[in-house]
Amino acid sequence: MKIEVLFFGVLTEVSKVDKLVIHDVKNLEGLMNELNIRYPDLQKYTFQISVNREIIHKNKSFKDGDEVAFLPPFAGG
Amino acid sequence: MKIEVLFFGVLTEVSKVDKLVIHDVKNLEGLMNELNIRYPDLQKYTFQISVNREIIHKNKSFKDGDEVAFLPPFAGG
Amino acid sequence: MKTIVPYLFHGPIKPSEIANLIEKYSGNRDAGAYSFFLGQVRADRVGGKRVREIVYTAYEDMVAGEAGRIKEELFDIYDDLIHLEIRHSVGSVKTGEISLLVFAVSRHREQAFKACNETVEKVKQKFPVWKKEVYEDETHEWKES
Amino acid sequence: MKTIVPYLFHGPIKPSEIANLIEKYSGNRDAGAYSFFLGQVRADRVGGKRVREIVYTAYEDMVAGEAGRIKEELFDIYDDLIHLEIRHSVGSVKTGEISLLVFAVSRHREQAFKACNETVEKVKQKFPVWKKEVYEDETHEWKES
Repeated sequence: MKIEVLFFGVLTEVSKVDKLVIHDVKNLEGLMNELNIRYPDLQKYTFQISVNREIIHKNKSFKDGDEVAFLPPFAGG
Repeated sequence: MKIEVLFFGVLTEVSKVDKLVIHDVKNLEGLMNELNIRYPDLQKYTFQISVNREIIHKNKSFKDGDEVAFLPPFAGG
Repeated sequence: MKTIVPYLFHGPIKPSEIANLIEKYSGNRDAGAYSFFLGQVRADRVGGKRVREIVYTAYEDMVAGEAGRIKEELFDIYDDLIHLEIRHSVGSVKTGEISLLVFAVSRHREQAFKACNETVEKVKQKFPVWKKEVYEDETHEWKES
Repeated sequence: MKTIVPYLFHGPIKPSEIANLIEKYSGNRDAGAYSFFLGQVRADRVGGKRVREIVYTAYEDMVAGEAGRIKEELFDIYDDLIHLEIRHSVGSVKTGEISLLVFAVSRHREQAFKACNETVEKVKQKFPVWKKEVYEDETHEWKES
């Protein structure tokens, strides 16, 4: 099982990439553990998380091919 | 002494003219008496009156060269 | 387009003039927000008759005074306002053509919106302008706002 | 101007496109009111540095969904609404250039105003778009709305 992880805005300066493919994480909690190891600075930022373009507010199990995105506060206009 | 009288909107269909010069009326009351004789239909309409482009709400004495206008409800836009 | 007083123009307002206005004011790099309102003549049906055009007349000298007062009032209230433009047609404007343009420019969006909105309301209340709706059968009717 | 999703466009929004929009919708003779909002990049000073441009990025697939939802909501509320257009820039937009256009058409003015105003607020809240302010000295900062 693999998921796609997307970073936007200022978070791309933390991750140094726009997109990441991650294998074998079961849920959001697992993904956060993994990312906090890779990018300890991530915790300094404010962001929301979407799964398949819907913002989620609690832990969530992933299925193969899910698209998870890290969204800093929106700044359109 | 003479004053200019202007008609606008639907009132031009009552007066049949846009502009009228009237001599020797002292004040608004005198003018209204004069116009009600000339145009008896005038009383059927709603309008405001301006003197020198300021709307007035009560009787007013005229001075030579005053511009008196009869203004149906505004309908801009 | 012939100017009568700075706020009144003969015939319909053209879309290209609107683009010109934006180009003109976008030179101002402090401007952050533009709010536009355009009023267009609708092909309404009135008692089975269809509107063909509206013929506007105005008390031109009085319009200038009222427009000046509206602008003064709004620049007093909205300190963020950079520019306020009011253009109204006189003469014939056909259905599908524009007869009123209000354009407000400010640094931030809130005041551009409010100034534009309030100006449109004030123009409708205070501009000594009259409209004669002309129908396809050549009859007409004087309308209130 | 390349379309990415129907709501996102590369680079600044041109004044001529605004005139095109008006010409396109004035074909609709039921339309009586147009309300436009345009957002422009200001040459703000931030701590002694002057803004040169804003570089916008967007979560493109998500924008399409959010824009669709905004339109659905507003057409539900405003039954007089005829058309609602939302255009946002992605990529570089320099000071004095336009990055956001909202355009509402309705029969009467009240709903055009309200729909335009509310759409601008919703775009700012809901569009997954980010802006990087780039200063004249080449440094940059990510801004919140």
